Amino acid sequence: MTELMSSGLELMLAGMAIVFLFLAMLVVVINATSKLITRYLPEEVASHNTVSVATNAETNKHYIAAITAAVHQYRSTH
Amino acid sequence: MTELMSSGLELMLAGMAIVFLFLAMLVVVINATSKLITRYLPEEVASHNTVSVATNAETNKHYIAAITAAVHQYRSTH
Amino acid sequence: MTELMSSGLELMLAGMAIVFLFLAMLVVVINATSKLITRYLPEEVASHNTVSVATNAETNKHYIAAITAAVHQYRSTH
Amino acid sequence: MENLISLWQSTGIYNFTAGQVFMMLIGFLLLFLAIKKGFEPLLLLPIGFGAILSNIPVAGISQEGGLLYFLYYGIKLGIFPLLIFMGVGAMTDFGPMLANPKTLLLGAAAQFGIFASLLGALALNAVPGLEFTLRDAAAIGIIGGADGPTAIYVASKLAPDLLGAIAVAAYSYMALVPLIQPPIMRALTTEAERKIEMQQLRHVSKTEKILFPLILLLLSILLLPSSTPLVGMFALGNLMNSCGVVDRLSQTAQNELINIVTIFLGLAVGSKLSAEAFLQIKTLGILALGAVAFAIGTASGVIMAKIMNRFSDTPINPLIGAAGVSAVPMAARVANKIGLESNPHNFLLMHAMGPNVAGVIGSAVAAGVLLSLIK
Amino acid sequence: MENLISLWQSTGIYNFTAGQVFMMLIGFLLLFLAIKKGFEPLLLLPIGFGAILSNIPVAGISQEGGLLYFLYYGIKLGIFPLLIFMGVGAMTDFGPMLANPKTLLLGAAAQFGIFASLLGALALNAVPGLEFTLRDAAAIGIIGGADGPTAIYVASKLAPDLLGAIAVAAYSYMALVPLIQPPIMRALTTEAERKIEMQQLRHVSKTEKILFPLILLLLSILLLPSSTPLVGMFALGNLMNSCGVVDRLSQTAQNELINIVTIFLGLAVGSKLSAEAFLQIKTLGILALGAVAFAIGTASGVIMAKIMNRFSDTPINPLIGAAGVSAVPMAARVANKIGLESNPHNFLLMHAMGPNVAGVIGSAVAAGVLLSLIK
Amino acid sequence: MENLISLWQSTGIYNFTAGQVFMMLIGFLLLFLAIKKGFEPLLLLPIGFGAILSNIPVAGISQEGGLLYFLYYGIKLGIFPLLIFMGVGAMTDFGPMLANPKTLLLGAAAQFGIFASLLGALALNAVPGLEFTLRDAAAIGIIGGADGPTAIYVASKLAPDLLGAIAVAAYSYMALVPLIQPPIMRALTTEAERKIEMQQLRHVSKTEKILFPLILLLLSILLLPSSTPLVGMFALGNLMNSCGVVDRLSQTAQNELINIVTIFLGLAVGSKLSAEAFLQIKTLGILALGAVAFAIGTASGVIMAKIMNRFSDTPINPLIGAAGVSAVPMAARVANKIGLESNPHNFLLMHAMGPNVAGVIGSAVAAGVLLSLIK
Ligand code: NA
Ligand code: NA
Ligand code: NA
Repeated sequence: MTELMSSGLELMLAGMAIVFLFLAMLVVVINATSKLITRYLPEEVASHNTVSVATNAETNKHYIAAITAAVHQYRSTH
Repeated sequence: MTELMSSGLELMLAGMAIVFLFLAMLVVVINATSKLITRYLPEEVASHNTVSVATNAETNKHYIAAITAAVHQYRSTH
Repeated sequence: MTELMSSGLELMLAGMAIVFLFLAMLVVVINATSKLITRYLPEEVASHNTVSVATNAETNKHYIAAITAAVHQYRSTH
Repeated sequence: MENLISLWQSTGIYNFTAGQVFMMLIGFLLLFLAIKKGFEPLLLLPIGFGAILSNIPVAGISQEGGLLYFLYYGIKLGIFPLLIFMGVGAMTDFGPMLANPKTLLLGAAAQFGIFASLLGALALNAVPGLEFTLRDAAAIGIIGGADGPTAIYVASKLAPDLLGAIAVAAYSYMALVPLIQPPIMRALTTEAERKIEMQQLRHVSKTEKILFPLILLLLSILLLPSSTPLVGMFALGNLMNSCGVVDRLSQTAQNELINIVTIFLGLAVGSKLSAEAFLQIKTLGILALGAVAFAIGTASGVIMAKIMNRFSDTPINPLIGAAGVSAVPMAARVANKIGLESNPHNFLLMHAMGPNVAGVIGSAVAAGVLLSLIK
Repeated sequence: MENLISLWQSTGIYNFTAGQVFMMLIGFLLLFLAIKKGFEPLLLLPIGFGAILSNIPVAGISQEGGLLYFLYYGIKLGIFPLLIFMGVGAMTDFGPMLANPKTLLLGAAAQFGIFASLLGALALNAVPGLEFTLRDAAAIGIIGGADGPTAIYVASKLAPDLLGAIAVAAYSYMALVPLIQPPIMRALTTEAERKIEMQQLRHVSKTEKILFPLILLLLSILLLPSSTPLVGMFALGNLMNSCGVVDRLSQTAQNELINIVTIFLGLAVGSKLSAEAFLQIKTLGILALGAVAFAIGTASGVIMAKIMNRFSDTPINPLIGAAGVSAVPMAARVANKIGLESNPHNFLLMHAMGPNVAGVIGSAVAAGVLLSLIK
Repeated sequence: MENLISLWQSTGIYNFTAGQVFMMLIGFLLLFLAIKKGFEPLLLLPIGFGAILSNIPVAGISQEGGLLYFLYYGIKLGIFPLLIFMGVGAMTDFGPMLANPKTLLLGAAAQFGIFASLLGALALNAVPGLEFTLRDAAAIGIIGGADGPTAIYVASKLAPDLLGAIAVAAYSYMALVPLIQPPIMRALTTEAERKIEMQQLRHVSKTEKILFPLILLLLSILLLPSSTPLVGMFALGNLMNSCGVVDRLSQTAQNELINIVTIFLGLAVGSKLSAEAFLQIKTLGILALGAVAFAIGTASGVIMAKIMNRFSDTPINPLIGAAGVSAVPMAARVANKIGLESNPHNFLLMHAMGPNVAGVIGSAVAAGVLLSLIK
């Protein structure tokens, strides 16, 4: 019984310690990541993304144009 | 064989009796419920509902206002 | 080892043969089906379809009219 | 060369049995009926396809290790029919029935088809070569319930060997309701009766609609617990829909979940359409008895409606009695259509929906009786 | 006659035990709370219905061969809670938390409710007739996590016998958050504190949102692998949503899939509400400890926020500490509401969402500790 | 203290093996390719995540009792790939292929990649340390089918140990089609050939589209029953879509159902990316052979198209031969793109869709051959 309580208390101490440790480390890592991102891939990331998206969009536009044209051609004759 | 038929007949009688009994009881209970509802929680129910809904709606309106404002505030600065 | 290679080679020959045979037969059957369809159920199919669809559509229109009317009647009084 | 011979010996052509060919034709016939004739396509298409797949020689798709073998567990364990019943419950509106509860009795009367064909199955034992046990007879009778998941649930419990034929018969006759019912309805009613206009239905409050599935469940718990798996899942679906607070669950139950289960259930039923199980005189008996069940159910419903019309203070058009067999919503539409023929301004649809959904309850109750009394 | 007697002996009325009647009433009570009071209806409705179904005599719906028996495997094997957690992950926006990461500590503090009630459960062993093992106590404590799937996952691993009571307590108290939390929040804060306005949250980039679930997963892999089933599925759902390239999977995870699993999970949890398992003094202890857990968790969160406010360079309104218990998004809304009472222009909702979702992570971590340390 | 030590001993850091770390890096690499590079994200994201989860020490997520262990049954029993194939069938439009059936032969030719790499795998046995059985070789060869579910289905039957590597190779190379194919296509064709304009496709009636899946199924039943699980489910999906009477089933098959199964299948495939299974020289062999298979398949398709162009009365642009590998619709888009480079008014997309979907049939047939001839 008292043994049970003492292992419960141990569990509480270990548990809360780990929960705090874990979330505190998360705070540190998030802050670090956020700084790294804003420093090394700040708007670069955004612009890089935008560029690649744009490229994709363009490529897609080509595809879509091609598809539309092909479908149109295909359907218009039937 | 005849035994089989007789148990089949018994099954038919018991079966139809129960089906009728069951659905007839359902008729009675539905009618009773419907009367109870219209007597004891007639428009009261409706109005009670309406009120609680209204309260909810109001609360929700508050929440929505809060959320909208918060989101707006949050976004407008970024 | 060489036995393995030879059974691999056999597998390749049998496999490619069957794949070609299968798809070639599919070509033949598709062509035949397409000809049969255009010959025996050409626009007939289409028109037959159209008719049956039309009948269905009409029937459905009747149903829909009936349902609409019934629902309307049912609701208008409450 | 050896390879080629072994390949030839593994072709379908080499391995076909006559029975498999025949059953595959049945499968294609079901596909034809589903696609070209519009017969209950949501179920007959997967069932027909399952029949084809399970009769392919060598492939073993419905044998241990095959897809249909695994899917069949969903029926064997009773899971699929109950999930479908939950979805059907979520789709069902009990409003018209609650507005005119005495139409529940029409749903009761129409279940006579179940017990009459049960008796008929036992009588067919007189025919040499036919041998139906009481369990078989009960499973066959339930075709008369005109309700797919109920029939499959009962058959999977009482006579799994007959499941394929029973399911096919049930869904086929449900699709044939517009052909089977009208002559019987016309024969049993006079023109004057068919012209009867019914009083407008009263308003049903949301509270009544929320309470009904609970009342239904409670009654079946008290009186007939063996019906509660079916009635319970049906009531759950209906409550999820009517209560209005779990709409996302209700939507999923009546759309994606029921669709997924329908595909699986259809394929699994089809896997029971094997030559050994299906190509027996029994199957002809089942098909004949199924038709009888539908006819008798229809007649009982109409006659009950005529009796009620005599004693009721408000007029009852006997045509709506035919809707008591269930086959929702087809039977109600048929009643409406026949009514319009006699009186173009008489819309019976809403009135027929009452006995129609009552028929679903009636067959679930009848199923409970059969499952409880037959050991 | 025999038939009638055997039928009577198969009615529910004949076979009811007092315990079953009582549990069925509990089931109806849960339905009432879900439908009329709007208490977590998505889960309490299926749980309540499952409780009714599983206490029907004769039918055996939760015994071997019954539907709920099969559905329970989804919990027993840990599949359902993890799939729900994936869906919840897909629905969660970590933006507000990432904008103000120190609020994570509030989510940590609020987990004190878990361990306090664990200790409380052990202390209750002093009460004669109550006997909680360490496993039981841990499963009870997790109620304080205020997170349904986590509680069910932990309880299914550590104390499956208590699962029903624990799940009911967890979801009931989550629904009661607007009643439980405000008095505690008011008691522990001054009017001035409640008026504190917080700085606007900074913009969070898409890259941060994509990386966060991966960082979270990585940390739990390195430090606490026993938490990775929960954290992993949560992170998967969140990544599917934030990455933007698998939207169809993310949509299905947070809609149809989670809906289907919710129905099944609810019914399966309800199947654990049997008279033998539930009608024990233990259950009263569980309900009491659950309330204690929520209260202590709330208090810890608020106190932590007060401490942080003292040492932080940017102001922190202590009310948002209460949101650290999770109970997303209810607890955050409560914080917002109490804040508005003191300062009608102070919208704390977004600020409270940070600790709110941090609380989910906190309880998953606490669950990992319990699963790892208790053998 | 003891607790802390036992906790430390339960951390991931304490328990990691080098292999697990490496495989986790592979998992993160797959996530990177899926999210940042857009490589088949619908599958590589769940596969990568599954790889991470299954290599977490202590947690045992892919061991008995873990989530991925249970999900893997869906692959082991062959259920998931077949359900995905049904969904793919429902999404496939055979119109362009039916309009120009001779393009089916291009889909046949491109399967040469499968058998060439099978032979290559056997030849690699000469390399010391590499040992591929005939079953292994066949499972590796099927990567050349450029069709995910087919590859997973065959690998799960013939060489489950190689499943992870094979699936990763298949999906990676499918994503790399725009890089792998163009140089081969350019090398094997002249500028004049690439400029060839093709005749407009004829109209395909609805009846033809409905009949095609049935014809396809019938042929595979007659000739190659071992291919019918794959072909059958594909035909079922296609029929559900083309027949127009079961739209709700077709929609669910190609949306929610395939999405759910895709998540599960991806995670389960990932669970086969364990260090023991993946970190072998074999894997390098598999990756190399996969690339070879894609290259040879592409070349065979192009060469076949050149031959056909010589003998056909209507012109055939050899570029569309490359689409015969399947990898729908990527390969068809590549053909279209390369064609546009030579002739900006030459839209080959629709013409390339014919061999593209024919390639799916071709690999299913090839899979049937392998499954039937290899014991
Ligand atoms: Na019925
Ligand atoms: Na929490
Ligand atoms: Na292919």
